[in-house]
Amino acid sequence: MHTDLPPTGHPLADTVARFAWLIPVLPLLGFLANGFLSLHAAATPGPADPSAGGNHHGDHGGHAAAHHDHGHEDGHHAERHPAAGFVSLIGPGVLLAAFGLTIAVFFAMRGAGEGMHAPFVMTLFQWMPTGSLSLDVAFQLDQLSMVMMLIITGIGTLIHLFSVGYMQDDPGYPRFFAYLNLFVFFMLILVMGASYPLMFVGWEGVGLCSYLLIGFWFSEQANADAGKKAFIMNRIGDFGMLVAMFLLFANLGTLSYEGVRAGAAELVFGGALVTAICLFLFLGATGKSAQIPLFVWLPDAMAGPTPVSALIHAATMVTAGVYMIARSATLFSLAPVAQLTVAVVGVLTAVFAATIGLKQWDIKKVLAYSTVSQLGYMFVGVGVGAYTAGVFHLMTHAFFKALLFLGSGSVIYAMHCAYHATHNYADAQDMRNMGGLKAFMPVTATLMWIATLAIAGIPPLSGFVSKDEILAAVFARTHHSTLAEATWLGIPGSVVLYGIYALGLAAALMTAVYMTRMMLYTFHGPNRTGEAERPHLAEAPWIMTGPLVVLGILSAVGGFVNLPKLFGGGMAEILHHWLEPVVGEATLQVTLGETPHLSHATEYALIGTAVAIAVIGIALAWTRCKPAALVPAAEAPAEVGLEKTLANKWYVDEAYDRAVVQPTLGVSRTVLWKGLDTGVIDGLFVNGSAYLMRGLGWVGSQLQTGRVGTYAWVLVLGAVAILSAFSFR
Amino acid sequence: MLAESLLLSAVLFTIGVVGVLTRRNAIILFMCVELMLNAVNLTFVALSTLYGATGQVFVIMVMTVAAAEAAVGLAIIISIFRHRQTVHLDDINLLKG
Amino acid sequence: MTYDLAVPSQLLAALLPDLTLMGGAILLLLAAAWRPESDTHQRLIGRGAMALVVLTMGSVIATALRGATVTDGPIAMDGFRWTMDLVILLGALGTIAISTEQHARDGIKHPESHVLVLFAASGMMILAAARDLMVIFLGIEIMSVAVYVLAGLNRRSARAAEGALKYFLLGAFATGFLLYGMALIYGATGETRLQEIVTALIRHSLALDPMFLIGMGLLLIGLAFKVAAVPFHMWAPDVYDGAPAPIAGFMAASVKAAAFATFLRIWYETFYSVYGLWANAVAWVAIITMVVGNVVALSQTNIKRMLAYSSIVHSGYLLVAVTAGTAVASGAVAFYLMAYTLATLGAFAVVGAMQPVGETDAPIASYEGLWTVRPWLAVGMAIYLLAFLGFPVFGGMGFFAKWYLLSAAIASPGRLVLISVIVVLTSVISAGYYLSIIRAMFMKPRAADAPEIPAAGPLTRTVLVVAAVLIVALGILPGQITPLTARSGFAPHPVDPTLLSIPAQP
Amino acid sequence: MNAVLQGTGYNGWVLPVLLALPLLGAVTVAVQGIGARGQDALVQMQQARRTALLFFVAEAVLSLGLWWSVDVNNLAWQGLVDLPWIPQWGIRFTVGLDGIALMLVLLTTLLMPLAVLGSWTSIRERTHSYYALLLILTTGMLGVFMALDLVLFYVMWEVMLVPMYLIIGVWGGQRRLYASLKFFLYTMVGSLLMLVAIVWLGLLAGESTGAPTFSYDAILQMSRTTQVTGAFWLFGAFALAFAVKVPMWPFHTWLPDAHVEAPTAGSVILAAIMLKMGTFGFVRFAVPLFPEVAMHPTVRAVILALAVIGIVYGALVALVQPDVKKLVAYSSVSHLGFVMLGIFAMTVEAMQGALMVTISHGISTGALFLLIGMLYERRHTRQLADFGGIAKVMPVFAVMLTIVALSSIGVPGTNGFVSEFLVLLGSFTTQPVHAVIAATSVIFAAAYLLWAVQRVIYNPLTKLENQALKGFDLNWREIGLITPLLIGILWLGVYPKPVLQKTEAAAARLVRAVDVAVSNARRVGGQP
Repeated sequence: MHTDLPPTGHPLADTVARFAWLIPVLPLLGFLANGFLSLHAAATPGPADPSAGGNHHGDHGGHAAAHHDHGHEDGHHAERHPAAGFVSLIGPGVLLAAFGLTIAVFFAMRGAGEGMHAPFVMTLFQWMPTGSLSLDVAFQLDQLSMVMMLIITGIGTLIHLFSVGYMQDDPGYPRFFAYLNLFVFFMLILVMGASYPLMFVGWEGVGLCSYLLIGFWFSEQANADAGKKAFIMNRIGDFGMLVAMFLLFANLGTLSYEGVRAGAAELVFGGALVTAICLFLFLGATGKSAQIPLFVWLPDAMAGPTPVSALIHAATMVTAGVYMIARSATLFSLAPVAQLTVAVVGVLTAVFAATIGLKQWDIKKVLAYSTVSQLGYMFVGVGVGAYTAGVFHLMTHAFFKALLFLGSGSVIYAMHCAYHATHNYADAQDMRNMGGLKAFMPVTATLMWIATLAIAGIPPLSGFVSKDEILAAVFARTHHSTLAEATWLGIPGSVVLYGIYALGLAAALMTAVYMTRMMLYTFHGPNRTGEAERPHLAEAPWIMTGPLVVLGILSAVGGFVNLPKLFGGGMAEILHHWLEPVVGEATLQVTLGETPHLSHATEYALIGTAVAIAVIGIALAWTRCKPAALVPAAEAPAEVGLEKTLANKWYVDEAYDRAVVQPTLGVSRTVLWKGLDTGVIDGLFVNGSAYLMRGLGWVGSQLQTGRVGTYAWVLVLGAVAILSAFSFR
Repeated sequence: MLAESLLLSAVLFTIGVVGVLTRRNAIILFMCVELMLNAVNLTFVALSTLYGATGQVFVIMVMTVAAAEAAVGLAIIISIFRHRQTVHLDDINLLKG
Repeated sequence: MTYDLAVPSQLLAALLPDLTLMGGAILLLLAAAWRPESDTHQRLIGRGAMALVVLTMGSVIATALRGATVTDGPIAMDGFRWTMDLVILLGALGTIAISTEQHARDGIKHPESHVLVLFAASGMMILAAARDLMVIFLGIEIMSVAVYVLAGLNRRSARAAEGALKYFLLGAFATGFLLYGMALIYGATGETRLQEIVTALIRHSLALDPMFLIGMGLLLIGLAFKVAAVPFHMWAPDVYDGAPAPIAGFMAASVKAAAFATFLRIWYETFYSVYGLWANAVAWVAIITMVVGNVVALSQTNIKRMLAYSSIVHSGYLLVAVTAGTAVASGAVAFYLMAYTLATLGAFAVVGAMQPVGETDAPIASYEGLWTVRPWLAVGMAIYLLAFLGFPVFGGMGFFAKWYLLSAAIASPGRLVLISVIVVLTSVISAGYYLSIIRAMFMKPRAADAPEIPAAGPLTRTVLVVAAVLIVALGILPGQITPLTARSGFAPHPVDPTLLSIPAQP
Repeated sequence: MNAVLQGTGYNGWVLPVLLALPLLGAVTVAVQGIGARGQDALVQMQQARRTALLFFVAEAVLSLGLWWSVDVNNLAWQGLVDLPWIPQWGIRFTVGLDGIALMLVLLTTLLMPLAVLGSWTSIRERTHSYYALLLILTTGMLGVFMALDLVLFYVMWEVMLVPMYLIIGVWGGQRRLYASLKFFLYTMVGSLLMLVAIVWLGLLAGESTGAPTFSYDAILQMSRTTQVTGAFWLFGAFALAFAVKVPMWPFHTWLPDAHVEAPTAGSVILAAIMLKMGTFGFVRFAVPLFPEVAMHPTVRAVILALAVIGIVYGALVALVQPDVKKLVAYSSVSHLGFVMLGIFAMTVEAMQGALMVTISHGISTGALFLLIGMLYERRHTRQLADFGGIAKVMPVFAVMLTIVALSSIGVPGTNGFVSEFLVLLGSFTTQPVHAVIAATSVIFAAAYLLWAVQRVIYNPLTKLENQALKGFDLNWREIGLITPLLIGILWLGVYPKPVLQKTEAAAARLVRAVDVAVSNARRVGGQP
């Protein structure tokens, strides 16, 4: 294996790309600095003898449990963190630097042009060299990772800036930025790593940061629970990733992307092996990207601070699964059954999550289910082999969903400030407590409307373009593709694809409905916040609205990156061409070697349908949702029937709890621990044999009666035994 | 003649053993042991018809030893009688377990 | 040189160490009777007895170094005899050393007690040497009669008297069996000398003669009684319990050593030629002894009784060596008895030191928290117990004793693997009770109302230290004495294939 | 570095000195203890711990040279010292290292000073005895890893038992009497049978020459060239002894009790080092000496099944433990299952992974126990229900606990990941089903540890006792003793190559030898 940094001969070798390893290292340095500041300020090393102090009680601490307003329980009692200024520089600073470097690398790569047909792999050092395994810490720069890096560092920078305002009074300010920096580091590792294990490092690393950030306000049990749940759900997926890696290594003997890509040629098309690999990979994706059946953690993850929701649980981390499938396009294209599985799960998730989104009252929960739903879309895209479309939707979604989350953060911030001013403990995230906010925060309202229309699919906003491309791809695949020819659970592939298309439209309809509903309840109608609080409602400071504006622009025009040929002319399919070297071959394999082609009429029809669905959805919501009729959360009546089921998320959490969690705990506790461990092994065998011995000993000592007669009898019996042994042979 | 003598001594020995097993008085028990020893002596003496004097030497030795043993034994029995006012063996069971 | 035992002067020379001890003991007995009983006199005689034992040891070593051998006859002169003599004398020396001080504390003022120990020791030495049934009988009786008296030494104690009575009655009873066995063997073969017996066996093909077989069985019973093998062990706990601690130690150590010496002698020189006849029986006795001894020991609350069962167990282990029946095995027995004697002396010295004045009861509970008040006693006791357990380094020689034994068993022609496994598995049970004492000493707090433990006297302390140091030192460097034990091993009479073939092992 | 060391003949004397130094320390501490009797307990404590630490640090420094001086690629034993011990019985004092033993020796010597620092203030009674026992224990553990004579090995193996028995029984918790006895007896059952096996092997090895020999090399040679009589039973005896120590399910129940009741240093040593002696035993003795038995399909299947059961079972039972030490104990059962899986998968990758687990489990679980001990000193409880919100008052502690827990969970970037990944990856090629089942433990591990971490440091800070911990965060000593472990966790996670290279040659050699033996056996057609 090469240990020198840049491989010579590659067009990127002598460019700024040599320093690409700095891109993840910068956030890592930020993490170290912020982490140190966080600990340094918080730590007060104890006395030399710790046990001396354990027993006396100080007079502090009595107030800790008294508050339970959401999240910032201590936030307003504490002064700003002493290191806050410094942290505000470092935290976003390193991201900005990384973003700058990424752009430089991007231009270098663009400059390389056609020469960039092979990825630029730079090996930093050997990681686990043993036996036949040769695993390096190596980064891979290619078009796909470039896109992801731009999204991560770009949107990451914006969200970091937003956080400077949003988190300013939090006592854990440096800790927050430390985690955020660390997250970016791992996310970059995830997309830059040149092998599956290194991707897995990032994969689990972002999960870890997600865990830490969800539980950022760990003093509330619910938050800590949510973090843990996210981690464990992700681990279930990671199990799939691991198995997929084992399968790859056992059969191809390598784990690097390039090795797998080369080795994939030996795999049998549609064979059990490649299907298994892909399905296990996809299991990993369902965990990270919150798909059925592992989606339940994402809504709970909203317990974290809102910028976290925006960055991790909308724009970047949760899309890692999509990235992974795009990255493994070579493999997936060999396994149509697995692809169909991906697409079916994706579309089911999209619909299912959308139904739940219809009835949520928590503004962030609406967005969370929306995210799950949109991720489903992306999986439909990559599932049907339209890798570019999936990645494209990933990108536009990153724009508008980040905007929506940050906007909601801005709303929550305003609500929270208002409630805090009056010491009201009402829920700052419940839409029933909002209403009419556009009067108080017009910038936020406007920007969020842009994002809403984008996600609903109103042309020419970014969401429309990307979503349409996915649906068009599904439709195109129904004929003349490996997918259409495959059968999935006995159903012909083309039928499945039609079904996916129909469900995709249904999801789109519901998306338009619940997003409009959310906007109406939040920004329109009368204000329900409360008389005393109303004067305190105001727009957030510029450091928060600034990033919103940028994202608003991106949400609006992001679609131009990959306009369909129909409209784009010379500007069409830029992303498609850009990603061609990475996924082009795999896409072609799905479409049987031909560029998919739909007639213009069909394309117009599809676009028309999609737009009509979006408009109907918005109109439906507009007519059915009456903000004026809402009452604040505290006075709201309980839901009944289907509404209740939806509001309670189809009781999936409860079902998992009853079907999996409680049985596992119960069996572990009563059967394995108390029963088998304490009862059988320890009780019966270990202690049992000890008691048996003791009991026998007691019996033996009872024979020792103390009477000579007994002794003589025993002696003679022994004598008789021995003599008979000697006599009767 | 030899066979009969040996048989007799075996019977005597057995009687001694049975006596030890059934009697509970320390003195009588000890007498039964002596009976056993004497049964053995009888064996030795009877065998000397076959093998010569060795057996008789043995008998002398046994008798000497038995006398010493008797002296010690009786002293011990007296000692226990002093403590317990009895030589009934079923009553002498301080030590057990 | 070779002594001709038919020549009286040479016979005396061959018996020099034994005669030294006996003669000296008679003189000491006279000296003991010379003055009225008193503590000083008792101590004085004790010193004298110790000096005599040392002298005898010297004479044993001197005779051994001369490398003399004997013609076939009633006594042997070989490494095994000398080693066993030293083991026996070591036990006697330690016993006398401890008991001079213990007796002073318990108010036992009989100076003749030490002389009795000497007489017993001389009987034992005869046993180590004897190769003639008559001499063996004599040795056993000299030893036993003295020990009967010693068991009841504490005349003010009803328990002691009871122990002595039981020992005496059962001992005499078992002697009857032993003697009858000798008579029958004599009857079958017409010989009392061990070598002659085997010659006669082979010459007349007497192996399956019922008289011989029953005689052998009776002999086994008598010896099994002396070594306290199950089911002939019942006397041991009661007698140890009643006897003063040093005497109990003497019984556990030296009596057992002597009994095994003669056991081994008889079996090796005679009965090994008919190995298949008795191997199963002895093996089963060994197994039953190991199992029963260990299991019953678990339920003991009195440390002396526990140690009694422990000594029963060790008989079981040693019987494994008898079953193995090789030169290695007899060396192993010598080594084992050496380690065992040291540990037993030490353990009973501690028991004596711990025993409240005038009481013979020694509950394990009274050892609780010993470490906090008498740390050296506790550490010493731990070493002795771990030696019993056969634990390496901390139990020193105990481990290599067991090691030696296992090697002998496994290397024996019969490959006694199964029985070796039983040895180690029952050892695990024994850990249960040995550790319970260590636990009491180290891990439990000393009760507030626990009686004060008087400081041990200088002699007791010496015994404790010497025993512990020897156990540990020879446990770390056993190579220092393995040449000795290897030389003291003697090969059994070869199995005579004409007599019978070796049947399968249990 | 190596040149400097060789200049002093380092390799020629270092191993015996490493064994002797702790003993010397034990004697020194004991003598000091006798001298200090009757003095104030505090004075005694300070004196004893200072002396002990001095010896442990000296030992650690001395042993560091091995990193450079041991040539792991050399087929010969490194640092070999071979002296006669008991010539009549063919027992020799032979010590030497290969790459595997090297890492375990270093783990021991480097961890022991930390264990001492971990009991710095918590052991207040009979301190001299405590430290003397710790020192003796160290000799025993090092001896096990170094011994190349089977009897020496056995002696060292047993020697550790008594100090540990006393450490648990004297300085332990509420149920220390029960736990210590259980620990002792459990271990003894296995090891005594091994003793019988060792005797047998030695005699067999000596049959050709007439004198028994217990030299590892000679016995290995014999096992390669001849059909060992009773190999199945011999393997069984060795395997049982090691399985108890590992501990493999279902021989594990001593571990939770021993862990819970032992004082902090005891738990650390138990988990970090003593359990590894079991797996080391498999790698050094049970498998290489009886390859065709170990690799016999049935035997192998049983052991693999037990390993996998242990992995899953340990994790599931850990999930429901209310006592945090017990939780970690069951997690050890789970982790050690990985080692067994790795060993019996018999691929270089898995073997290397198994060796990595032994090291990284030592570091991570050692650190966990140290941290739990620190918390215990402050709160005098180990019940998870009694904690909550500690991160608020002890942020440094919280950070360290989190990192250590993550390493134990096996998050990439930590040692835990590298080791488990290698085990699973390597096992998958030969034992796919086992590997997949074992891989589920990544889920359970996250569940039980994160849940525990949550209940300790997160959640609301409601209990007054916990609130009172404010101002009692870790002190510099405690930070200082955890930090090296944290460095180890990250180092092995990010750049395990140096360690992997140390063990590579030995692992590969073992796998190759076993393969050869198995194929030979198959060719001969003689399945045991």
